Amino acid sequence: MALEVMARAATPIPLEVAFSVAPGELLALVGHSGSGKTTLLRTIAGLWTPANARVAVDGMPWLDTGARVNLPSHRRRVGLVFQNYALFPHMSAAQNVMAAMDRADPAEADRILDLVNLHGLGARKPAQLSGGQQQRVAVARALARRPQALLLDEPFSAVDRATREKLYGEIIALRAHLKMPVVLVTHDVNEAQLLADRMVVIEKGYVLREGTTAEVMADAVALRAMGIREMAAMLPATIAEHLPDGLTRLDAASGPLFLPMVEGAPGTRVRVRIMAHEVILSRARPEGLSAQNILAGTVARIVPGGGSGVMVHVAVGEHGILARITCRAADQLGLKPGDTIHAILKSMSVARDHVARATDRQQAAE
Amino acid sequence: MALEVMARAATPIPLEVAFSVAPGELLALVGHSGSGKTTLLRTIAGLWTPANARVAVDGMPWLDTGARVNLPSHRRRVGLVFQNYALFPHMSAAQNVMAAMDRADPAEADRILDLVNLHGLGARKPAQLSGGQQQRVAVARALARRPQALLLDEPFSAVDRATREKLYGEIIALRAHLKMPVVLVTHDVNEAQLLADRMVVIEKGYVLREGTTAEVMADAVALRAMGIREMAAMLPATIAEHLPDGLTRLDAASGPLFLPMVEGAPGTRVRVRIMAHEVILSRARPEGLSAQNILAGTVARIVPGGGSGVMVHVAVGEHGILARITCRAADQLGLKPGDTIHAILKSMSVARDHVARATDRQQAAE
Amino acid sequence: MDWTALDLSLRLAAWTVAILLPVSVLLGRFLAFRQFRGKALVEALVMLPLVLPPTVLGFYLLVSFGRSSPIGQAWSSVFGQQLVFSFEGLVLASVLFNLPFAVQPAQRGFQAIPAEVREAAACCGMSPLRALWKVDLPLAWPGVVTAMVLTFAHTLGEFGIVLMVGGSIPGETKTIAIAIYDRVQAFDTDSAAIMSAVLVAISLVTIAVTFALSARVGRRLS
Amino acid sequence: MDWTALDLSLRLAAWTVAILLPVSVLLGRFLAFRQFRGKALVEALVMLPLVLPPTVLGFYLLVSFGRSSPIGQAWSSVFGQQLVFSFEGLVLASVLFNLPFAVQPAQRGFQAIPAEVREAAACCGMSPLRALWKVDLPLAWPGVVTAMVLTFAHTLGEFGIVLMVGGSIPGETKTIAIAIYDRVQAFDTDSAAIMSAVLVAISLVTIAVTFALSARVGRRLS
Amino acid sequence: QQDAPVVAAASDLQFAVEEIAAAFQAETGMRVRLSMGSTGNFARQIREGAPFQIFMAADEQFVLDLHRDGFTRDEGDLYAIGRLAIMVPHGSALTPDPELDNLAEMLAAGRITRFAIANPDHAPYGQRAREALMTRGIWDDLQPFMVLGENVSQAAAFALSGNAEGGIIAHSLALAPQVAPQGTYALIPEDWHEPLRQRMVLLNDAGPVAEAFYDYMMQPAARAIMERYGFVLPGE
Ligand SMILES: Nc1ncnc2c1ncn2[C@@H]1O[C@H](COP(=O)(O)OP(=O)(O)OP(=O)(O)O)[C@@H](O)[C@H]1O
Ligand SMILES: Nc1ncnc2c1ncn2[C@@H]1O[C@H](COP(=O)(O)OP(=O)(O)OP(=O)(O)O)[C@@H](O)[C@H]1O
Ligand code: MOO
Ligand SMILES: [Mg+2]
Ligand SMILES: [Mg+2]
Repeated sequence: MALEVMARAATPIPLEVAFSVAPGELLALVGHSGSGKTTLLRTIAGLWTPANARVAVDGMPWLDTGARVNLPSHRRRVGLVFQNYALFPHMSAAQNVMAAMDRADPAEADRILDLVNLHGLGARKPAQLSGGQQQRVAVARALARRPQALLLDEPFSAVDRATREKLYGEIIALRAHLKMPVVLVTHDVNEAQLLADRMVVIEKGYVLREGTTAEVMADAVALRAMGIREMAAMLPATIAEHLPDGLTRLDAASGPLFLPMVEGAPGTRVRVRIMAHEVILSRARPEGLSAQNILAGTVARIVPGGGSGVMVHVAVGEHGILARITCRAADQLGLKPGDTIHAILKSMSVARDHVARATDRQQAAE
Repeated sequence: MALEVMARAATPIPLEVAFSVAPGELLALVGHSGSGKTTLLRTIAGLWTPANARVAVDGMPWLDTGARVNLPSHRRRVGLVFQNYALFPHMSAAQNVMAAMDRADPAEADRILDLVNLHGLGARKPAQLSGGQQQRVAVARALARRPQALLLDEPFSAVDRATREKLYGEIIALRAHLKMPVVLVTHDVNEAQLLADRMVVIEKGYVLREGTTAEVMADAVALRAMGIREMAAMLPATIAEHLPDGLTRLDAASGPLFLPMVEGAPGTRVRVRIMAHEVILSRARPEGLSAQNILAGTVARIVPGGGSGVMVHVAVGEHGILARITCRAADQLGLKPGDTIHAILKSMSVARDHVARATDRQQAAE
Repeated sequence: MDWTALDLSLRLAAWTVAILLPVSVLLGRFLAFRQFRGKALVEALVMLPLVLPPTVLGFYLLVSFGRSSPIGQAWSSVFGQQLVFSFEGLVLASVLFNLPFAVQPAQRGFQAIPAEVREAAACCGMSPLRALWKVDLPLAWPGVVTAMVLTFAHTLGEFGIVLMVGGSIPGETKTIAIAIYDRVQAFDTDSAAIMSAVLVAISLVTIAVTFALSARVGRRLS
Repeated sequence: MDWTALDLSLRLAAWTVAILLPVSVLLGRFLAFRQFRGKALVEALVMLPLVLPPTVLGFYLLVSFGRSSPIGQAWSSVFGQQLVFSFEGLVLASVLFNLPFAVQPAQRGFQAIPAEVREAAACCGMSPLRALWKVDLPLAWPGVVTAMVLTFAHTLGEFGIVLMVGGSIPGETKTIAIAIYDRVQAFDTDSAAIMSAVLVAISLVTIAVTFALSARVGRRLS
Repeated sequence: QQDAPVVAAASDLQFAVEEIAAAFQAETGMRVRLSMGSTGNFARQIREGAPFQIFMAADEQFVLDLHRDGFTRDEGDLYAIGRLAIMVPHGSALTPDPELDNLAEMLAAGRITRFAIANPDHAPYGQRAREALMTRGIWDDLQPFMVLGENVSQAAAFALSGNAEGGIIAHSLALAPQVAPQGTYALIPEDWHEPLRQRMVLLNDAGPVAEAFYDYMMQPAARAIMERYGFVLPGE
């Protein structure tokens, strides 16, 4: 069920995009407001047909302007969360969800509504729900379709953080389970980095950068285009044990990591998002600090960033950590590739929503 | 032009809220999805009348169910950004903006559209704009009203980060300039903390916590309610000089701070948001670290947080910094109130959107 | 009270509504959503009966459906009876005459549905027919009901065509509107008053029930 | 060709539309947006003329507007002329008769406006009148145009009332619909055909122009 | 009941023919259905195939034309000669007199606002009324105040509605029990207009019941009724 997308058009905006998403893979589509993200999702869903485009799922073309193939939307098995929800105003939340099922199943609808934290609100009409509640009904409806491709247009923008974190978990579980390609449009970099396997950055309709999340998030040009200062690396790890003082010990390739309570049984594989700007480097192994995680590694590369900082790629075991430090600090430490270095990371600087269960795909890739 | 709000009702949700916002003050209204934030804004705007409520601006009651005063919406001078924009579909962006003016002024409309980064899109109808562009038209329309109270319901949720940062600046400039009370509903804590003077946390219609931003953001219960792990302190400072290596030196009460390029002329007063989880504590002044900012202070309080961490309040000069460290680290360092301590802060860990120009009100309060 | 005439009028109105209901839904939706070459022409054609006074329509019908006309002859060779001066002829005329009253409000009803809601229906996998039934129809329902009520009332009151092509034959073409006219001419004011009152009562009840039922159907459809 | 009758019909239709346009807008909007006790009653009253066949209405008018009736006497003492057998009487009857045709589609048009858009208008400081002009009317415009076109056409074609209370007075109550009927009865088929053709042509042009103008007005209003 | 033949009768027969049909049913047990209207309209509809079996016209010319064009069985029979009457409602400013003197005076005095006749374009009673008024010399002056009924029965309704000073109608209507109490009338001289020679005819597909009713019209019982309604009968 891989999803392949190619679109080329002159209106409504000049568009020149191609990417593909493997089954079970989540691709984040990011870019400035007005860069064409929604237009692309609409193209995939069959709500918009660019002059020159091809959309195929599992090799089966849904749209091929060259071959004059153009399946109508209802024949494409997509779950689309509209940016402005587009709920059916005359149906209750549960009916909205059932509307997307091949056979209406109230129990299943309730289950999906529970999934998005809307327990007990199934009987309400959209007009009786808050903005965030409506948005979650839209997500539930898209899931209920059991789609071959899930298209999410800023699906959590109106949802509070606590609920959002829960939904991240559900999305991860679902795509691992259902093996469908997912395209996520978001302005939230943490969201993108945490959930996405790969990212496409578009700018005024053109692909500015495409690659794995790690690659893109380490690319200063792409980040600047996203208006982002913080880069981060994803470190794969395995839950080792839950300690009595509330910390969890993770085993990473580079050694143990102590983080505040990470949910999951020992043995569970996770990905930890380590923000480059939160990593402190030290030549000597520092003593007497409150920071619990000191990872020894070697300087792999030093990349000048925009402005006052440089990005230091530190090889830790077979993985990489990014450290964003000031030019001044790099000078003071006299860093050069090959140097032994210590990366200092606070336990508390890894927020709960920076740790996510890894999908099979991600495990395989690592 | 202070805004006073009191609302008590049983439907659509049990509501029991009272707060006031001074002229030029920005109050952030935060809480879970469905907690009643939009309902409150609608009450202020006159779109909803709870059983028992009072809304007054500058002592002039707009709504007083006891005294049977209830000005219709169009007689209340509010600028409201609707959660779902509610643009006039038959009007162009510029016409939408002009619709809120007492006298239509195309030049002024263009100016406001420029303000929200919509230069050149004035002639487009809403249907021809992307989601984020529509949202910015809604913001422009609310501003064009020259309101006595500005009510923003998640006004930046669909906007990318770069644009959002620009808009923060505009909002800050405007409210300093126009001296109107602003109520901002947001799920983005950084946004709230950066822009707000005070915060009200509501939970199922009740006020869970009210106070200055610093107070609320240091309150673990309130933060948990918001689904937030990261606490932060706001440190006031003044821009001292821009250094050739791209750093800016700020003078804080505790001494100099080196941050990546902060915009503003020397002498400009700013607030720096220092995330508690990013601060490392050390007994001895550490050497050979890449971190540029080492602030000496004394431990003021140690507050057990939820789970595996404690919050250390560090008095630095006359202000406070928060450091969230693991219990384990606190034990290892043997911290107790009165101890001398060094707070280590990376330059690069303060993102650009964590520094904001301070308003007069904030300066006065400090 | 001329029950035969009342019965005839109600049957005529019921048939007209029954025939025009699907027409208004399908044609109204088609015109509301589809763009195609010559759409303006189709719309103008649908509107055409609107600009015809009933006497004109009656006249044209008389001429073109009459015994000596090709249409009239074709009809009578197939159905063994003539079109003019028969109930079937009245139904046909009435359907033609009410076409714009049935299609216009329905079309507006469909047009008022936000494009995104219809797109959402397609993305939920609803075929056009299913979307019509589950989404378009419930949302356009007020417009469709308006269309049907206008048609019903308009048919009950229709007078010009019936007078011209009906021939006032009791039980076949003498509708209640004609009967009331007759009674007034016969100086039978009391009968006219009773008939008017009964008609008004029945029509009011019918429309009230229609609105109530339509509200229920609207709920059930959703 | 009976130009006097045509002119009369067009004047009658124009007056009816002119009077019902503001009524349909104000009443339609009122019924669409306001909730109040007895609203159902008002709606039923507005619908009432819809359930009256024109002959019934004509009969009631003959009885209640007649010279000896209180209304008729009041009218003639104020205006110095009688209501029955006069142009003013036809206009009055026509306005009454078309009330539901004018109000219903307009009301549906207003109802289709999303509540939030109207709330936004109020929050933009628009008084109800300004909101009507700048927001409600442009958005409800298709419904209002439908209302007016239905009314116009319905009036042009009106036959029953005119026949009952008109008296076929040239220039006052002999409308084109009546004139065509007269010609047909007088076996003057050619005249009837010419009149019908002219009427159809004029009405088509009128409606086409209305649609075109309304599109332009809709644009200008916005 | 759907099989009962339809009789299309001129509206001056409104009351007379109803009574005759009732008597016919009482005597023979057979029923006819009556359709009352204007002679012109019926003639038009017969040409388009209206399923009438008997046509009772107010003016024989319509019948003769139909016969010429092959729509009828034969020429039919003259069954009555109609008379015109001026009738005014109670309380009217007008007094009826045979020579229409009062009408002329009131007209000159400007006290006539409305005066009803049947439409002279196609209703025989309207045509004759016009002739009579022309003979009296007041047609042109009366023109602006004229209201026209679609048929003579409607003209009577207009005349007596209280909204007109009066009108010229059929004598048969003025005599009808439903009409007579509403006003007073006077017969207009026979020689002021062409005679209203009323002819009836069986149409091509007339059945036995229609034939029976046609015959019944010629019988004394029916003739007596006609006479009572002020018709002059042929051969008398
Ligand atoms: N008409 C209604 N009938 C019943 N409940 C309603 C109605 N309107 C709103 N509610 C409920 O009132 C609560 C408050 O809604 P409100 O829109 O104020 O929430 P909110 O805080 O703005 O949420 P969000 O962050 O999701 O926008 C919600 O739980 C909602 O379901
Ligand atoms: N009908 C139209 N006519 C002209 N331009 C249009 C039309 N529809 C969309 N656009 C433009 O196309 C561009 C891409 O729109 P799109 O909705 O895909 O942006 P987006 O990336 O989803 O933005 P956002 O993050 O704000 O939702 C925008 O600049 C928009 O203004
Ligand atoms: O044919 Mo009539 O009886 O003169 O109206
Ligand atoms: Mg978008
Ligand atoms: Mg809300």
